[in-house]
Amino acid sequence: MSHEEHGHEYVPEIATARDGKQYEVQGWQGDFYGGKLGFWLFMLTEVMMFGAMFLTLTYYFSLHHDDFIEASSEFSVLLGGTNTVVLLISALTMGLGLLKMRAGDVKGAKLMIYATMILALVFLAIKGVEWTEDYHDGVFLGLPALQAGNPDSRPLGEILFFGMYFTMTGLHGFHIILGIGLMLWLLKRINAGKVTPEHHILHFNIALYWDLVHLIWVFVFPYFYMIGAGHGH
Amino acid sequence: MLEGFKSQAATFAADVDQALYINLIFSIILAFSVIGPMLYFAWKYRASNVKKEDIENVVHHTGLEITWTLIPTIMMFVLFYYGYTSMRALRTMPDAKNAITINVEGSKWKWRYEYPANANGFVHKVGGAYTKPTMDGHGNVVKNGTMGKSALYVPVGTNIILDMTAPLGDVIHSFYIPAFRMKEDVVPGRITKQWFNATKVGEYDIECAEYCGTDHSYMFSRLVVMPKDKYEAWFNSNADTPKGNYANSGDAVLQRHGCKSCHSIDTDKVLFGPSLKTRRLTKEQVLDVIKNGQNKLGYAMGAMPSGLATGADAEKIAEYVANGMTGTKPASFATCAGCHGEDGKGQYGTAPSLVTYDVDLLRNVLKHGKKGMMGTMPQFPYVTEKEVSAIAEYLNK
Amino acid sequence: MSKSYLEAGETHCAIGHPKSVFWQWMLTIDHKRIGLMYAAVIFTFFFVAVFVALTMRIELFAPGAQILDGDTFNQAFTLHGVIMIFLFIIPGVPAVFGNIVMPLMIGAKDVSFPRLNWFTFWLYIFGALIALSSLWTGEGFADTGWTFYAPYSLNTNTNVITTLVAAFVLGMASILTGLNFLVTIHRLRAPGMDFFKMPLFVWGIYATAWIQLLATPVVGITLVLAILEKVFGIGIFDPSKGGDPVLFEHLFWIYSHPAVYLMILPAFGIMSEIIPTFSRREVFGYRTIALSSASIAGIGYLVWGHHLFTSGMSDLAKTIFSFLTFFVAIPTGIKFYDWVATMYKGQIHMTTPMLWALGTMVTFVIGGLTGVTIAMIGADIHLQDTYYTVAHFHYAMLGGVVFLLFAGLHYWFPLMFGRMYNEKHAKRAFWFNFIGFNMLWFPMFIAGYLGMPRRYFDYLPEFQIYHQISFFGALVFITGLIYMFTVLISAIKKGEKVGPNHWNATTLEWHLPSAPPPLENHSKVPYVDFRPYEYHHGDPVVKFNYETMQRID
Amino acid sequence: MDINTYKAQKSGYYKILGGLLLLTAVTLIQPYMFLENATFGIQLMIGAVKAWLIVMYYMHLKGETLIGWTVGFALALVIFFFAVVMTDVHHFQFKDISYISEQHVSAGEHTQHHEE
Ligand code: HEA
Ligand code: HEA
Ligand code: HEC
Ligand code: CUA
Ligand SMILES: [Cu+2]
Repeated sequence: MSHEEHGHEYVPEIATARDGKQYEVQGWQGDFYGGKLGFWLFMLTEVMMFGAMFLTLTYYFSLHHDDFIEASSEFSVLLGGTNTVVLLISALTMGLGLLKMRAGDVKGAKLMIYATMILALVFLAIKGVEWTEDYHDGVFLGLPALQAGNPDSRPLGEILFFGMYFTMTGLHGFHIILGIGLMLWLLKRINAGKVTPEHHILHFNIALYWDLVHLIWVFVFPYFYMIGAGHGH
Repeated sequence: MLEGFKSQAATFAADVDQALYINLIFSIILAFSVIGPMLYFAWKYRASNVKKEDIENVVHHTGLEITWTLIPTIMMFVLFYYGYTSMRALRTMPDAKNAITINVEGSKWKWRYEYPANANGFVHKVGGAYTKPTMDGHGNVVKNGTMGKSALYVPVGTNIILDMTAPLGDVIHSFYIPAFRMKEDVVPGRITKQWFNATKVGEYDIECAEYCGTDHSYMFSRLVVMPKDKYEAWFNSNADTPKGNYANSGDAVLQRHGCKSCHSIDTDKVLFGPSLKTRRLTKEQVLDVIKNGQNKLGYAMGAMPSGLATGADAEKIAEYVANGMTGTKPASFATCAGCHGEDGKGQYGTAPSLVTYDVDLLRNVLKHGKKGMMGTMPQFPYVTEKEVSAIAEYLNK
Repeated sequence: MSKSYLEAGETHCAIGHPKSVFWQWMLTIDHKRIGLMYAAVIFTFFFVAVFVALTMRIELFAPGAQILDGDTFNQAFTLHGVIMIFLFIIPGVPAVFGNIVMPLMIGAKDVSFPRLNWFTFWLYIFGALIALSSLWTGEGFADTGWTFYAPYSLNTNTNVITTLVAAFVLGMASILTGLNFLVTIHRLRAPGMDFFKMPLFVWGIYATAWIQLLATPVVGITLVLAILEKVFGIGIFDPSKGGDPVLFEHLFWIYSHPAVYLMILPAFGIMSEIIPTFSRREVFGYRTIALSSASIAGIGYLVWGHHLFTSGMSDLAKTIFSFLTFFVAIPTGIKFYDWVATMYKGQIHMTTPMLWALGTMVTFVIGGLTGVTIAMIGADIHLQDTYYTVAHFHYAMLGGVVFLLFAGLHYWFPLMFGRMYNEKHAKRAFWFNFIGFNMLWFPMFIAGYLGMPRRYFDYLPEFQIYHQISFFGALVFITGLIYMFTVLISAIKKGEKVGPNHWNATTLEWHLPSAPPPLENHSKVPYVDFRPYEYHHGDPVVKFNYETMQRID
Repeated sequence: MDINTYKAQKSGYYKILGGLLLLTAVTLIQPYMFLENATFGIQLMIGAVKAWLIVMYYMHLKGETLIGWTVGFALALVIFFFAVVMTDVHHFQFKDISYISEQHVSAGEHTQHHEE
């Protein structure tokens, strides 16, 4: 698609005040701050969404306190902790990538994006191991242990806990997968010369997105893995 | 007007009406403070009446602006005050010692009441479903419905506390007595409370005000306020209720528990649940059970194993069973006969009848509920043994 | 003279630039065309829901079942509510006029993210299709009411999941619209136009966009949790599994209360445009109107609990919520008094849009004041879930939002199409609508006060008279609606041609080089150093040379 | 961006990483080492500090007035929702007395009750 054909190109416009003073008109193309603001607003919607889920979780925690502690103590702090560190480092690589892009080092930036993607995959792999284990232990959405009213079922509070666990980590995992997709797209745009040190809003926003994904984990992790740590098991 | 609405028959009804009355006056004043000047200006400054030079750009008038912020604000506080005090009147529970506490249960689509034990240790339980009027094809009522078979009996001038709930597995309802201006939701697994003190002997309607499905519109009941001595006499007798005194006939029992709101008894029509006219299983149901087994009814045998018959055999059995065991019995039925008996009528306690509703089957279904191809049948754990047999007998008539 | 945005080829497309006119519309990213497409789709849905409403009114004509049985009636009011709320009124004003006029009013060439705008439109269509698909698949349309209360929605066999998914997708579309408008308003205002030089409609859209952005995700995730609950049975809202149905009510109303202000604020914006224009003078109390929009949006977040007065919530919470609810009425009142004061010493031209606006003043005041009645806790304990509430919200939504939407339609019609409708007929249609509407809904206040619960398909004979008056009101109203749309639709092709500023208005959308406007709006972006409604002796103060957008006054 | 700012920012990133790793370590050992009875509160407090670091430095919120206000507003709303809904939970009474229908008994029923 070429922009020139149908006048899509941004032609800087000037408005003139009555006394002849000139002011630059902001167009929608190439509006870096606009792109950034838009993306922050999008992130606020995520905050509200996870906020509501944490609210639900806290509500049930206060209703089924002991069941929650009990269920939480079954998780492996080791695997969860590793994942926390993996995400932490990936946030760093992502940030460094952006710094490099802004400093003009496109190649270095790409390298950092690759590194981030690998860390994201590691995260998913560990998550996968955990979920598989859960599945083999019979604790998984749809399995009898997580359905009330049959001989194998867990106490109601634990069902809620695990239900929320799979919902929230599932949603978080979905964001990670989405993030990998976004990074692939970003690489494609960099290779096509559409994202450059001068015009890097896409890179900037994806970096923000990645920090958000990390941010969510910062709360998901202690809520599910740590509240029951140190209680038996 | 709704039965008893006008009489403001509870202590706090007047408070609520007073709040509404003050609100009405304020609303009229406020509405006219907007609409009045609007109409006046629209007429006074109509285009044909105003020369361009006379137009004035008044954009600010501190005094006026403060007035129309402050006066409504004060009025708001007044309204809040009355809303609040009438709420306090409605919601401040009297001391349980000076009150009669009655348990209320709302379930699809009936109200049931349970009284404390009387002097003889007898516990009154009243309640059941409302019957719809029967109508001919043109919507004319042929036979009136009944309401009040399920009635809440209370003495006049006494504090009554209602402890309300709904069975787990049911949905939210709302217990509403318009004549008393009171309502509160009835939430499964929770207890919510209301109280009232009726000031006038009489009968008042009770409605369900929270949407609860098919027969939400028919979840009526009746409040009967009696003179104290009459109430005492009723309460201390062991007879059932003056109005809701059900015969223990199967029909009445079905009526009382609201079975008919889901099941049709005299036609084959599938309403919410399957028809209970005998010939109880459809071919699809039988096939499903043969294929997947079933363990929902709590028989001593435990689960019925799956895959006992397959393919054409299964088809034939299904056909045979669904036809109520008529026609030629397929040879493969032998597999079934071991548990369900040669005639398919089941063996007491072991496996259910495939043709009729025997006591055993009913008891199991009512106790455990049933989740099947069509949906979930709720439990009715409080149905007594006597009632179960009555139903079975009735269904097999 | 430049070409109008309606002409073939005069558009930007999301992908490439197809030759076919049809694809030019499907792929268009021009905010005006997208707005028009929204209008077409939204009004189609409006008529579907209206038709469903009519069947409900027929059913309610007399006690007993007339044409619907209980279950069908339950599906009918759910369908009516879901379409009216999620498909019609929530996108309503923002999607149609927010898109068409808001960028024109601030002198922008388009919204900040035109491609996102295009995507949002199709996301909306996608959500609408999912909603409609549930009519024919599975066990039939949901029968939960538009509120989806648990545990009913979890237990019923009807197609609730599809409806929830649809509501979720439509919510996403709404969020993205809000986001787009927020950035547009922050970034693309013409130079010189600070926040207090924006037209009041833009303020309305701005406040609404914040609600769309911050409240919608809450209901979105609630619906997702309900879906997961239905699929996996993990018990999040199911009391028989340790969950809590009242939590659902909280989360639902945390969104759905602010949603009612999401509907009304841009509609109030339309009112604030029409009143000064046809009073030919500056608006009274510009700042208070602007700030009251913001404060209604803000306070609106804090009052959801007034829908839970009888849910078993604690008395303390009831008291707090009731108290806070009253504070919404005050800024709303300020707006109304400002509008009335704007008419003082003006020169009032009783055109069709003005007639609609003044009619709405009457109906919305009734809707709002009855809202105040049910904000009083004691009164609401009696009136909750009765027809009083139903009448309240129809007065607020139909007599407020929809009437103002119609007002806007009549106001911006010459702008959108460059033609005028027949005012004599349009005014007559207004009277049919206005009288029919009041006859339809006023009796319901009385029925509700006397104890007629809502969502009843059959009722006690005592209420028959009210339902019958209401039915005849509905018939008058139908006549009015059909009349109105006939007048407008025939004017699109046959109306008399008019110039760019048919109403002698002051705001920027009326200073375009042509009517209908060209593709990229103003030929040049003006420098804005004037207030939006500057009139002097009944004439706009600010005049432009439409070629250079230089002021010539 | 010139090379000096680049370097400065880079070392800033590493510093924050260090801080975050340290906090993570505290998170991991806390339940076994100290204040075992207040695990939940402590964990969330650490989470909040980490979140603050990430938002301020990795996401460069520092110095953003407009965006900062919007974020603050959203958070304030979430907190209000929490405050109201959470205070409402403990108000409810659960069914514990004999009712007309007997209780539906299913696995784990006890969790319904131990709160009373
Ligand atoms: C456009 C939609 C809209 C609008 C704007 C409003 C506006 C208001 N609403 Fe309404 N409402 C709904 C749509 C709307 N509502 C819907 C859809 C429902 C039901 C949902 C369902 O259950 O299905 C509902 C239900 C509803 C309830 C719950 C009823 C119940 O279920 O029991 C309550 C209770 O407080 C309420 C209150 C209010 C108040 C106080 C306002 C205020 O904002 C009104 C403010 C306006 C005025 C007061 C009038 C003008 C002002 C003056 C003339 C100034 C002077 C006056 C004073 C200072 C009083 N509304
Ligand atoms: C924007 C919102 C909106 C609007 C505009 C309306 C408009 C109308 N509604 Fe509304 N209504 C709701 C939103 C809305 N409604 C909601 C949210 C509910 C709650 C749902 C729930 O409980 O879950 C509700 C519930 C509701 C009920 C209560 C159901 C109950 O509780 O039992 C009723 C009952 O009469 C009703 C009727 C009407 C009527 C008669 C109109 C009328 O004003 C419409 C009038 C128009 C006509 C009658 C015209 C018919 C025209 C044609 C057929 C035209 C033919 C077409 C062409 C020529 C193109 N509605
Ligand atoms: C809420 C609706 C509802 C009510 C009320 C209800 N049922 Fe049912 N019932 C059902 C449904 C649905 C099924 C079908 C379950 C299935 O698909 O197997 C069913 C199944 C049954 C069955 C088993 C039918 C069979 O062929 O296996 C019996 C027996 C029965 N109900 C009796 C009763 C009696 C007696 C009552 C009243 C005390 C009653 N039901 C009340 C919904 C209901
Ligand atoms: Cu029970 Cu409505
Ligand atoms: Cu509300």
